[in-house]
Amino acid sequence: MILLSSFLLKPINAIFGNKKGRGYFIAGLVIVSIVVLMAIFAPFIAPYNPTAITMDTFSPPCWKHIMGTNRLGQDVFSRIVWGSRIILYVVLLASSLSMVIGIPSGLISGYYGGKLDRILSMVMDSIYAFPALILAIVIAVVLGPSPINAAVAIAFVYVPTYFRMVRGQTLSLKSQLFVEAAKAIGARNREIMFKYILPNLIPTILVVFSLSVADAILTEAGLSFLGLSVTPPTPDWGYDLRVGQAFFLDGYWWLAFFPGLMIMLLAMAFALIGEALNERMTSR
Amino acid sequence: AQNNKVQNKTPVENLQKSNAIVIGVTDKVTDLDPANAYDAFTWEILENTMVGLVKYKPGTLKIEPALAESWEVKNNSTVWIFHLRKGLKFSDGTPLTAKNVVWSIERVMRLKGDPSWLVTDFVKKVVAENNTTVVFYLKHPTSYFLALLTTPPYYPVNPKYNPNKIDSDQTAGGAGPYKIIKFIRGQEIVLEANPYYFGMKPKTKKIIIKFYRDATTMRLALQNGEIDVAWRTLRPSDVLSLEKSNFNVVKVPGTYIRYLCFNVVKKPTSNVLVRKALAAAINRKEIAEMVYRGTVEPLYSLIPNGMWSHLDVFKKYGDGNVKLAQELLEKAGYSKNNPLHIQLWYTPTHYGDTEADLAQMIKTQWERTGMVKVTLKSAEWGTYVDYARKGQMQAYLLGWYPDYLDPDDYTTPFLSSTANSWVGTGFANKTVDTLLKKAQEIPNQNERAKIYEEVQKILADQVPYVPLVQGNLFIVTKPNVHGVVVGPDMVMEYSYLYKVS
Amino acid sequence: MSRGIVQYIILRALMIIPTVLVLYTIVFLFMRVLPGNPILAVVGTKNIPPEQMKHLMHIAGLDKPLYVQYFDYLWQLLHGNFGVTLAFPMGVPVSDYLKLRFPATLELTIWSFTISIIIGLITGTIGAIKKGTIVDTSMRLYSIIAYTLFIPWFGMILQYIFGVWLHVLPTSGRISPNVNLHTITGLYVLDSIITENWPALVSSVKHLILPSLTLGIVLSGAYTRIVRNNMVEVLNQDFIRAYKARGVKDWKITWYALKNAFIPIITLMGLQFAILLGGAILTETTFNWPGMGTFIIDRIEYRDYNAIQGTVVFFAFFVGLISLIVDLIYALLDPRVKY
Amino acid sequence: MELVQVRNLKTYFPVRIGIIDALKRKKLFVRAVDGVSFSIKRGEVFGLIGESGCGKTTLSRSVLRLIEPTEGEVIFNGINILKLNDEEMRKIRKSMQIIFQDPYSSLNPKMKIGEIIAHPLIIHGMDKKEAKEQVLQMLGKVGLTPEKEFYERYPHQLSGGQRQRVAIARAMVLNPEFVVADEAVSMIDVSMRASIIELLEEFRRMYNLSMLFVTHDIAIARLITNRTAVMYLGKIVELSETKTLIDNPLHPYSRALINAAPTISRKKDFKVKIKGEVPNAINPPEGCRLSNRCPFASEICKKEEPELVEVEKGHFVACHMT
Amino acid sequence: MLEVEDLTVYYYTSKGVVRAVEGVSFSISKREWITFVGESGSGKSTVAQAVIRLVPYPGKIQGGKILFNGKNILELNKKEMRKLRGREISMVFQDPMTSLDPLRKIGDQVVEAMTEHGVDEEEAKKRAIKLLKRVNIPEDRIDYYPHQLSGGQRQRVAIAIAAALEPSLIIADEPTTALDVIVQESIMELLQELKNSGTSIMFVTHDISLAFERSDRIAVMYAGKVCELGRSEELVSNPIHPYLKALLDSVPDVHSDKKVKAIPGNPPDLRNPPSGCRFHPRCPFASEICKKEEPELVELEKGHFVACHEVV
Ligand SMILES: Nc1ncnc2c1ncn2[C@@H]1O[C@H](COP(=O)(O)OP(=O)(O)OP(=O)(O)O)[C@@H](O)[C@H]1O
Ligand SMILES: Nc1ncnc2c1ncn2[C@@H]1O[C@H](COP(=O)(O)OP(=O)(O)OP(=O)(O)O)[C@@H](O)[C@H]1O
Ligand SMILES: [Mg+2]
Ligand SMILES: [Mg+2]
Repeated sequence: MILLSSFLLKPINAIFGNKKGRGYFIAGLVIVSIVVLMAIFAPFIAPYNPTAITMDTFSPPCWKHIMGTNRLGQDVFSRIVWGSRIILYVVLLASSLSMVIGIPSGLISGYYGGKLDRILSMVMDSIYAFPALILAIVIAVVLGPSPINAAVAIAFVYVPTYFRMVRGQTLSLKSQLFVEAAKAIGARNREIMFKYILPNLIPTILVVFSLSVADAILTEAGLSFLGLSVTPPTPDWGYDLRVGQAFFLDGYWWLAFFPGLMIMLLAMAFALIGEALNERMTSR
Repeated sequence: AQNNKVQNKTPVENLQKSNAIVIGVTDKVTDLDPANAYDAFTWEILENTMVGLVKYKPGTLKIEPALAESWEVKNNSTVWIFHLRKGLKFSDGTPLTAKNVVWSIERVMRLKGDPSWLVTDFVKKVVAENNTTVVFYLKHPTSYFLALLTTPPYYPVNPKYNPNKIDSDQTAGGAGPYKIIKFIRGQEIVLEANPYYFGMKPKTKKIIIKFYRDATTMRLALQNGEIDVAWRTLRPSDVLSLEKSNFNVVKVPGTYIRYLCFNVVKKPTSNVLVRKALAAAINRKEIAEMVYRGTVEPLYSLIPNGMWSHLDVFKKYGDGNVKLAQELLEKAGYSKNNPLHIQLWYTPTHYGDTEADLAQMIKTQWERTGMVKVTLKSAEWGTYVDYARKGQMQAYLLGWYPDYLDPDDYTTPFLSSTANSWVGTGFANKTVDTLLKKAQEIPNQNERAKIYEEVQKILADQVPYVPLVQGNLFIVTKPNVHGVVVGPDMVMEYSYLYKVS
Repeated sequence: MSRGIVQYIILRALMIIPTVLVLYTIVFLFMRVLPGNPILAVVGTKNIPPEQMKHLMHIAGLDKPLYVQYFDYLWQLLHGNFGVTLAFPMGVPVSDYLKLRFPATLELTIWSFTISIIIGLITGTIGAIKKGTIVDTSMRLYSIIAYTLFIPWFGMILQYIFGVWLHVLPTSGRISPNVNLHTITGLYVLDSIITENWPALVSSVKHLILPSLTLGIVLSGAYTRIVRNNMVEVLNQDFIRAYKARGVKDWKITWYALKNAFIPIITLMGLQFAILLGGAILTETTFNWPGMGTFIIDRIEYRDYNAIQGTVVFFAFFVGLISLIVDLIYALLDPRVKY
Repeated sequence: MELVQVRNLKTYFPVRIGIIDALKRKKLFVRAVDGVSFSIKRGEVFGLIGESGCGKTTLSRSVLRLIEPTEGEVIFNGINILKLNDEEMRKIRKSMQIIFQDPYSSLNPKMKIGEIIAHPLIIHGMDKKEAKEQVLQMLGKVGLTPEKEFYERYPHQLSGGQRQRVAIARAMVLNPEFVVADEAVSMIDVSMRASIIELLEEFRRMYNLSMLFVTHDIAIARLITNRTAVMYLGKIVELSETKTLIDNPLHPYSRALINAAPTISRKKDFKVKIKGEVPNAINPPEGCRLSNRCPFASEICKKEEPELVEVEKGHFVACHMT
Repeated sequence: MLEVEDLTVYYYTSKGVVRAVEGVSFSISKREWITFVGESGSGKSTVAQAVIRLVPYPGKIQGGKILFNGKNILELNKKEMRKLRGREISMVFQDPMTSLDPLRKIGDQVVEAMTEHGVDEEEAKKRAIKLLKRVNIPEDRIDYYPHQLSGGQRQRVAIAIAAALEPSLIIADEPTTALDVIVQESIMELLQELKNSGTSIMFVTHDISLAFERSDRIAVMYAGKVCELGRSEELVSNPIHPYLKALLDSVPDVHSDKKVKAIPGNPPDLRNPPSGCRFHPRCPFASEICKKEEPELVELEKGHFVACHEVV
């Protein structure tokens, strides 16, 4: 961890110096790294098989099971550790998908304008204005519960976020003098888009990415809370929270508490990173 | 003790409360028209607000007169003649005659709603001889026709019901012990005693039924004092913990069964050895214990415990008999290195939250043989049923609520090759077909019992289905609520409920 | 001028149509591509003869080619008709459900919205005024934490604290079943005030507290953030310093700054409202609130095409309407807007 | 020998209107440039002065076809560039360049200085190594030394004056024949302006460049331009040798403009008062566009638009009163 | 009337302390127009803002005295300061586009400037109309919003507000930089009128020609310090400080054919200003002492102050 942090601090200092937002960034990064490491090294970290049904049910947190066990005698901590894989997988896949679609279409739409732009904007705005969770639920239900389908459903509702951001920025960058300068030296449209406009979008894309990942985590959790993301026994935070919620009132608080806490922490971590990047960008 | 706080709020609230009992349910009232209603809880509402020619004696399987005082059977059980009581009235005071009975039944036949087959499959014609006599002419001899008559499609409905259309929100009801005075979909239904009811006056004048989305909120509501009775369906764990904390828990054996289906046409479950092995690997006791927390009973046949002709035919495979399962799988050509790959399907919401746990449990049990690799799959109800009908699933979980209480309803729909297409196992067996047909026609119960026993043995040999558990019903009430009566048809009779203050 | 406004409203309202069309099309396409249908959900595991299945499919209109179904429904929509339910029960106008469920959602969202705006304005303004101090930092942390709270989890904790532990607030439903309320608008609080039914008022307000607090707090995070950032920006502007240079009182300056900062927030409010509706689904499930969210989830289980399409279209209309209202408020508040 | 000839050039911008007007298909235009003709000789610096919003920038961009003009001709080296297709236009851009007013937004913040200057060369077919060599030379010429160090820097690491030098280097590296400088010094700090002007002057001399020099500061126009045109609301109102124009302005607007310019060299004695401010270019006044502000305006001014006529040799004025 | 002694203002930025103004002293008497000139970043605005105690975050008035009619402004409490602002000293900002509240009618803003200082509503309204007339804004514009006015008109409204209570001092920080010359001319004239009617003007600009035209005295600032101060004709005809000389050489003039010469080098970074005389790295006459010792502002002739080792 010390090694890792010294390795990470260099670039952070390069970006943030001793500016504000650095603390947010580091806090966010630490949580995200922990969860990512958890996901990568799940087999080594998790003390038990997360799906094994045992007779040791409803054990409260203790040394043997630091987060207790659930109704089927599965170790909650092990499920949390393995569950990080699913949520990261779904959310990152979804965000990448929506970026892959949203960014180029926003760029082209904003740069060329015209009819295509108007139609695309209308479709994207319609989806954007609609409650994302509802749409994601409808899509996820129809496609059936699986991580990939959940990712598709989430990706679908986040495409407009990227599209709108990229389109808006493209429009404003398009009117910047350096783009006109590029035209004046005879650069082609493709060159202007990818050499002059896109690099300038990257900081904003990063911010939107972190914030929308934070959001997508909650959407994913919402889907899996409604049982639309994975099929058991695959460990999954949202689903475990939902099942655990039923036992909350019996005093088995650890079943739902820990998954919910993890969802919040992970979403918060990305939000912190996004906030820090945003602050860094706006305070020039 | 906590409840008192809420109860003793204002005198007005208290007064209202003693005259009314609030029941919480997680089911829905789908359709108040008996021509279309076809689910257990809606039938409960219909059976409390309407009544047929005959009914079950409360809490038993015995059929007793209701609107009809007496009846005769003729022509090898194909002609049934019923004599109505005099001076019958609907709950709004409209007189009820044989004509109303015929009109209602013909309406069901005409409208072709979901449960209409309960009439159309059996009744050729129904006639009102005079104001008090109704005659049924059946298509074929039906020994269990009285059981059919207890179901809502045979109930006379108020003439206010739309004659040509399904009338889902019609609250005019029939001639049962209660009438509906308020119905808000998804929120509540309020019943009030019917002053014109011919039978016993209800003990509590007003029944309010509140609908909950899930068991947890319903349970919270009970603990919070918002409802007096938590009825269908609390989670097993909720029942256990409520029992510990001062609530009354009433347990009633149910006639509701859960079972596993195999596709007998498609590989690998087309191999009977595989089916037998998987059946042997299942440990019902463990399921009842771990998944249902002891609130259900293991079931070893499709015909439920306690019904005549029931045989524990699946006991021969044992419970969690890993050894036998391994032997059978080896015989079928599988081994540890060449395991059987199988997909087990379930539907996540239709059978409640425990369904996923049930699937996980079965997966674990099968994999204990070391020779099976199970992939769990799930689909929402609408899709699940489609997959089932098309025979697209290998192994899948279903449940059965009886339409009428007769062994026939637990065998024919599953095993008769002409009647079981809905379930999608592809099971067809000539011997079974003839046996079932015969059992429908002969009136003698002992003779019929023998036939059903034979059928159950074939079932256990062929294993197209593996019966898992039989449900119990739990009603949790506040300590001051009494008079919970639930029949074997799993319908609660609200008129016996009462509260002491 | 006034004629201008009327024309603007009409034209702006017409712009809702494409939005509705887009969403209807998306949902229609997604729902039909995969197996399963509402009739099967109804029939379920019941032993129903094939002819009757066909008959039911015919009644539901599901035996027609897809494009016919698509345009049929569109045609119905044009007549203000959302179709009838196809499952449990069949044939009830979807609009009946909407009439019943929508006020519940509306009531929940209005309260949550109010709560979130109030919290957001207060925390955001405090943060901006105390920019750079520990107070500001804690407001910003509040904003992030609130924003990332997972509704069912947060709701559950509130339920536990106030419902089970302190036992002071009901944890589910809209009103106590023992209270009779004559509904007029479907908004219980409003109805009980109109009918002067005080027990109903107490009961409905009590039922509202936990769900709307849950949703309101979660959504306030976004407002805190944007109010703070806008306020910081506005407070940095020349005209604020100009006010100071004129000796205008501090509280007045804060008020003027807030007014200016509020303008971009209005736009956010429109979008926030959509998020609010999304959050309402989870809130409704957690608190057994009989609104649109729980309705659509119930209907999805049966794949009740018409009900789902109807709900989505209705939501799209509603969201469009909200954004229209937001635009109008914007135009009214900001003298710079031309229409 | 004329390098650039502009004939009756018009550039209109559609006005963004409310959706109501848009649906009524009511179309409004800003007539930013409304029929302008002039020509620039080889090696000449042609000045363009006028108040904010009078269309200077629009005109200069239209001449380079960075904005598509609505009407008119721009003849460069005998070719009407408004008729060229995309590819031909791209080629001809090599010989016509522009330097913008704002040194902060005219450089891509994500490119190194070296890349910024090299890109035009690479676009026009030079290989990277050769380009780098040229760029280093160019950096030296514009005074950004040490060259190697500046090559690797990013724009935000430079001061405004240095950035403008980069912009000049980018424009000059292609060896253009014609350069447009749009307020090239107005955002530079007072003490730095002189050096930038010197630099431009040097390039002009070395390469016999033609230049269109846009400014609102008459003092600067005097410093660098040979001839100057005064623009008002999209039209040229006066055009002449710069010195003649300043010493003997004929148009009332030019007079007001020149008189308003602050000066140290003499105390102002009289003022030609021009009331009010520039009206918007969507509905310019009828007749002479200055008629509503001009103290000398008579009836005819409100009706007829004056033509640009040569009153002395090389001195053109558009005014009924002179 | 106003005496500033040894004013020092620092900005505490995250990248270091910017010593924006250090040891600046000057005075303004009644009916006087004093202009501060200097290149960008020399601290002109900071001085101006300090006088009305509106140095923006993260700036802090580090030391010195600002005596207004004998009272030290820096020692006033919030309420007293508020009363002073607008009534005794008021300010006009650089950008007319942003210095008026876009959401309120200009009339209301003018009226408010008066009612906040105790003038009753009716009276204030009457005076507002007069004021607007005086700055050449037609009466009917009183209900306009700022965006409906042109830049020059807005700046005039800002001046009207500043002049509303007839303060003794109006600070105008580059009020014309964003405007065209013709409009600039009219604004300058307006300020001149105000001066003629008894108000002192503290004017800030970077345009030495503009400074020369109307001011009584000019203070030339370089890197946070005043390097030369005196009557305007005197300064232009007889500049003494090398910086002022260079500055005058570097600006072109409409009516002369003089060649311009750039000042070599770059303005210093005020986080880390040069030692000794801050101009020495760019000064052609700099000697050893200039690198070490800071020159004092001394009165060379009557009313002509210079801070330079070489000339003293
Ligand atoms: N892209 C555009 N769309 C619409 N109108 C425009 C556009 N560009 C400029 N205009 C308008 O055209 C007119 C002339 O603008 P232009 O920028 O050419 O003036 P300018 O003389 O360069 O002014 P400045 O001195 O402020 O740079 C102005 O009224 C301006 O508002
Ligand atoms: N808010 C601030 N934060 C940090 N540094 C500042 C701030 N305002 C001004 N400075 C710094 O203080 C110094 C003096 O600035 P000031 O604005 O007084 O200069 P100026 O002479 O008015 O310049 P200009 O002509 O550009 O307006 C500059 O170096 C500037 O960078
Ligand atoms: Mg311009
Ligand atoms: Mg300044």
